[in-house]
Amino acid sequence: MSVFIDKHTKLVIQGITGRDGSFHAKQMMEYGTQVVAGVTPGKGGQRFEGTVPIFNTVMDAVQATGANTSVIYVPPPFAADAIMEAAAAGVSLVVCITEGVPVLDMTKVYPFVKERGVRLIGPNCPGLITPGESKVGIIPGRICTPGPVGVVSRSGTLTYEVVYQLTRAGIGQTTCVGIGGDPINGTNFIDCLAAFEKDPQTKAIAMMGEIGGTDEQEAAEYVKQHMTKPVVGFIAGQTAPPGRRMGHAGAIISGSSGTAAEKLEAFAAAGMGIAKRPIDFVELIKARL
Amino acid sequence: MSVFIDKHTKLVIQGITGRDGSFHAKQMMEYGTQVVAGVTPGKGGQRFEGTVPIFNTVMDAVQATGANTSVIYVPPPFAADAIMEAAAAGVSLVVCITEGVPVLDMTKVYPFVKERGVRLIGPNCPGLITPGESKVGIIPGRICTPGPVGVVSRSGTLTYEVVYQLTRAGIGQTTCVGIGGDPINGTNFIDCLAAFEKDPQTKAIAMMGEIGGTDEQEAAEYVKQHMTKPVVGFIAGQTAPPGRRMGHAGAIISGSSGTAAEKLEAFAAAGMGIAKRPIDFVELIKARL
Amino acid sequence: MNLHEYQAKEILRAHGVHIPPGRVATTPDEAEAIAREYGTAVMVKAQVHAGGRGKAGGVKFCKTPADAKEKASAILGMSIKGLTVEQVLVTVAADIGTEAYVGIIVDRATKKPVFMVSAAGGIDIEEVAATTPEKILYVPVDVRYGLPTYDAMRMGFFLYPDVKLARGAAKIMQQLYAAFMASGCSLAEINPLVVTPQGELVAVDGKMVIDDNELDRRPEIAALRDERSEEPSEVDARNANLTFIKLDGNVGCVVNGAGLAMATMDLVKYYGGEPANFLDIGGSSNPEKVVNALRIITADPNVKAILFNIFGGITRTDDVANGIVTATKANPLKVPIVIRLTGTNEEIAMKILQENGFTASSDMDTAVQQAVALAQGGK
Amino acid sequence: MNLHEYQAKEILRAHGVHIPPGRVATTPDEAEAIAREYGTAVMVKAQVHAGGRGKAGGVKFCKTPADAKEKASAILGMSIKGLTVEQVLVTVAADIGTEAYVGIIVDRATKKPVFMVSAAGGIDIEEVAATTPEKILYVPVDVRYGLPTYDAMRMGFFLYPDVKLARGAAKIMQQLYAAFMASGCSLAEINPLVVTPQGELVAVDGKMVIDDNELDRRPEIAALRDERSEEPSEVDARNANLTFIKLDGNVGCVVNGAGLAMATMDLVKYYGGEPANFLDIGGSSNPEKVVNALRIITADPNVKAILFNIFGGITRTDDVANGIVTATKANPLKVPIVIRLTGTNEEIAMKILQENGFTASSDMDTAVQQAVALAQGGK
Repeated sequence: MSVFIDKHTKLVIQGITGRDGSFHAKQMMEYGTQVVAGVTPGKGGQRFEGTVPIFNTVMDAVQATGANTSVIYVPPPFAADAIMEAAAAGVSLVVCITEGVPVLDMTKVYPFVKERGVRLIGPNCPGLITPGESKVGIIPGRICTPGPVGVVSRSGTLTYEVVYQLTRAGIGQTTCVGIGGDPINGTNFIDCLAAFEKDPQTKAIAMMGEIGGTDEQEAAEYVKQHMTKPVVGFIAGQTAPPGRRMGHAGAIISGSSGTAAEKLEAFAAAGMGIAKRPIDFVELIKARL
Repeated sequence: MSVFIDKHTKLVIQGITGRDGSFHAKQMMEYGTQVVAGVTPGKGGQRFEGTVPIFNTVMDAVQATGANTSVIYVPPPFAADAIMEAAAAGVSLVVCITEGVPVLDMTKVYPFVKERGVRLIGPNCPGLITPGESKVGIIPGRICTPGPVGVVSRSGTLTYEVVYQLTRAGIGQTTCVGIGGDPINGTNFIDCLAAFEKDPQTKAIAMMGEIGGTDEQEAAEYVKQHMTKPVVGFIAGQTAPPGRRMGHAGAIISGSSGTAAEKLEAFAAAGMGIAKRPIDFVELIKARL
Repeated sequence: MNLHEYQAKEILRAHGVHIPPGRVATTPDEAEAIAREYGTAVMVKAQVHAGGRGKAGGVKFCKTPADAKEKASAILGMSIKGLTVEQVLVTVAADIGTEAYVGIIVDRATKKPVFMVSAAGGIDIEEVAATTPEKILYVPVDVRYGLPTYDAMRMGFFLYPDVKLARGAAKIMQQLYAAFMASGCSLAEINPLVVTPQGELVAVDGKMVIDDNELDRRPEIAALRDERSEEPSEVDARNANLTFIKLDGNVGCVVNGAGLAMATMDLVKYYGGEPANFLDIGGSSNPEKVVNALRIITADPNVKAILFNIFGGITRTDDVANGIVTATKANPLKVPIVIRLTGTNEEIAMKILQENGFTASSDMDTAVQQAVALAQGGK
Repeated sequence: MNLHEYQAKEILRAHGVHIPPGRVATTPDEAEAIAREYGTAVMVKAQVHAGGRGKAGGVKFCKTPADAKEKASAILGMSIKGLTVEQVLVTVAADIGTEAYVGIIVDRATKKPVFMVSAAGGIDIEEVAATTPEKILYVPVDVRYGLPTYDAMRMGFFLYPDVKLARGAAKIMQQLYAAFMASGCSLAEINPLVVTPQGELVAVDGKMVIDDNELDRRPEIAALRDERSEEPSEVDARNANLTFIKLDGNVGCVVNGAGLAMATMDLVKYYGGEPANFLDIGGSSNPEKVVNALRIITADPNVKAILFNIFGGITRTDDVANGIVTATKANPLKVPIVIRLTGTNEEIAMKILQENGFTASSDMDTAVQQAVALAQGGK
């Protein structure tokens, strides 16, 4: 079992012939993801790597191949349109890898996908992976291994770091989800926690937050109210100065709100395990399995 | 019993101090409608006719009085905003009397009210009346009388004509609804037919359509599929030339579509009674009660 | 309100659509001068609010300025579907490779603006819809989001397999949509949208219909109204705030409310007569409207009898009665009049009419039958 | 990206907001000339990206042109929160009746732009929010519908009981919203919005923060960037496509990925050190980025040790290793370096580093502890 994607996921890749899209398309295919279609306007009718059919539009791709999930590798100015195109074409999951999507675009995209009941992950995220079944996005497959831990994170390489530590310690994962570091994204911690709670294979959850916003606080409240499974949390950015955007558009302390301290306090109040260092996840999770 | 409004309806009147608004406010109050509030920006704190409190915004009015229905008598350029204001303020029924609302405004208003689950009747409609209980709009109260017939119509004075004939013949009405003569309106025939079907007091329905669009055809299909109660229909505009707007923005035959002939055919195919003249409703309804 | 081709094209051009240069001429000499200025072959096109201008001989290709003058001379003053051609558009003739159709209407069923596009352009889209519906792609637009690029591209690819042309067409869709929304249209179309042999996208004909309800807030669009190209009695009625449509019968109808007005016309027909018009005096009971209504109706020599059908709700029937008395005192009627009044202040109205020598009934069917009989010379 | 007050005001003015006349001066003489031209009392206001300009003495009222010259002379060159004042805005001083606050931010919780308005203007809104939250009205805007008039009026009435002022304020809300959307803002505010004793609404101060992700598609806004008012090393980093924030510690950090970069800084602190910076080289593994990163970090004299922490996913660690070798060959390091590399092509990277005399580990905690010790002069 797993959340959001599994071996039945049929993927269409938007921007499959671009630099990033083609690189990761190959990675995903090698990993075993069912890549059923690609989209690049004007290259409809061609094939990627001689096998995957390319279409001019997502609608064409979905109609011809039955793709149910899309992943997006198009430049930032086109990402919002690409998300809406996928949602309108009828896939049920859209994963947007693109970094640098203007936040005002997202204020329009968000209700668009919501009113269609489509799940959006990202933008500005590494995607997700269900080890041994399917990967959608850019998370390196070899650092993951199947197992009982659900991983959810706002960051990319930090996730890799933690997953790598878990895997090295022999602790596998059900699904790892990178929800992205932007102020407005399609899927938040609570969505993932709820999905992990429902997934019978997931026995514990590792959650990596950051400074900025209140998602982690709300997630902590959710853990307190609704979760029966143990959750271990971490917050990056304890040394970040207020008012400065720490790389991620969403990682910014506004005034006195969004600090690591208040998030960690919320975690503690929810009875969550708290990892002070990434490496701490190993022992904390192990103790809870 | 009745549909949409009854003696518990608590009404706020938008544009209560305007020429039309103040005239009809008095008419509705005389009829017995619970007029609990009026709205005119800048006149908040005053009282209409010494009794009804006036507010600057619909939100203020709803919060202070618990109004659950709004009726709108504001000039056309402000009507779309007034409808959205009412829907956002939390009433469940909005009746827009205003004629001349640009149809592109309605393409925006329609999804706005839909996503809030608010029923809009109109625009460009005479409103509705539940004889003996409540009237919201401009239908003359004295031509109606309580009884078993549900009346629904795209027109104003034609409705009065038919209701007047029914009343003179001793046939009363549960509720009379004027849905309005514009190409895009909030409530259509089917909505009203469904409501009448559910209303235990309604025993038969009189339905007055017009040329233009396909609402009557879809209503006929609905009658065929879902209605157990008898429906008698009439179509105005049999002599109208194609391509000309017959007063109502919606009453226009486009190409060969929207003619009276095709609508009457649909009525016949649905097994509905067909009134060739307004007066024919009397005998046709009588035969079906 | 219909716009002329040249007006629609100016709006489209302002929104970035590529349109061949063109200007309006009202005389053959002007047409010649414009053709000379362009220094190339031109089209001379009648500017009237009627379809089928080409078939009627109102659209001509002209190789030379002299040719343009001659053709303009033939077209100006010509009558197309009863409308006199007062002006022609002289426009550079485009080389035509392929022709497509691109249009938007406000669709009642989806309650949205809907694009219709077809590679079968240059001809009547209703014909395409009726005979080869698969050649039309319909794309509704949610105005809350506008026309997204992906939908514009989908239409572009439906028209042209080539990605460059598809992108160009997608851009034109967005320009057309912007023009449609900014002008308060109920219809806007480019037909044909031409690909020249050089691979350029050019709008060769354009059409726009404006929602009358938009005109108050768009004075710049309202100013485009060309009253010369409309039925004079309808212009007169509109200026008097009446809704009036001239028809061919002989029973002049004055009614309050559009639905009742149509039902009254239908009843005239039902009893064997022919209505001379649709006329709605609306909800207000201003006697002045009645005076104007009578003036406009009696100006039609076909009218042999006048029928009033007034259901007083908001409309006060005594106001209508006073209007009838005032109007007929100033201009005595030359045709018989039948009056049906009921509703608000009915008794007062009846009294006013009787005191002034009119009779009136309160029954619609009786009144219509009388009027039909009178128009047919009987009684 | 922050705009200066004068830039924000120009944008607001272009959207119709009433703003007192004003121009920028870079010398006292210019300030005097502008004040003379206006012929009335002016304000001289430091243009720096820092709050609390007034308290710092950067905003002065000047009765005469000579006064303006004198005050400008004092303000120009002044340092406010570490930023040197390079220019002042000389603007007509408004008569102030009442002061209100009007602002919009993109709100993460509602995922919408949200208006905040308060009649308690002229002071820090965060202070109002903390002490008297009931004095602030929050109104989220659904961008699909824009700011409806009724919501604008609701805010207008919240600020002013008088309907004329409420309407005026509502109009300003719509202008501010239009400016916010058209400029790609993440924040826009007018504080104070002043009602003059004559009853006019005037925006006396304006602020805008632009979403950096909007700059590519808004070159006219991007052109407003004032690099003189930023930390030079950060400007340098941005131009090298690096995300860099200078801090006060002594351990220079080079990391790929924002989350890992923050976690690395936190770990430095955890082990008793102080990070000298945040630096994310991003996902691409261009050796040039590594070269630039080293150049920028080593330019800071506080840096006593350099820490690389690279988790190779997309980033190829051999590229990073090559970058380190290239950079240090060209400019030998004067401080110790600790390298942690793992992931894609780790073995190749290790080999490259060893061949060039570097050591590297694959464990994050070990590397951080080493770097902290080195920066503290130990080992």
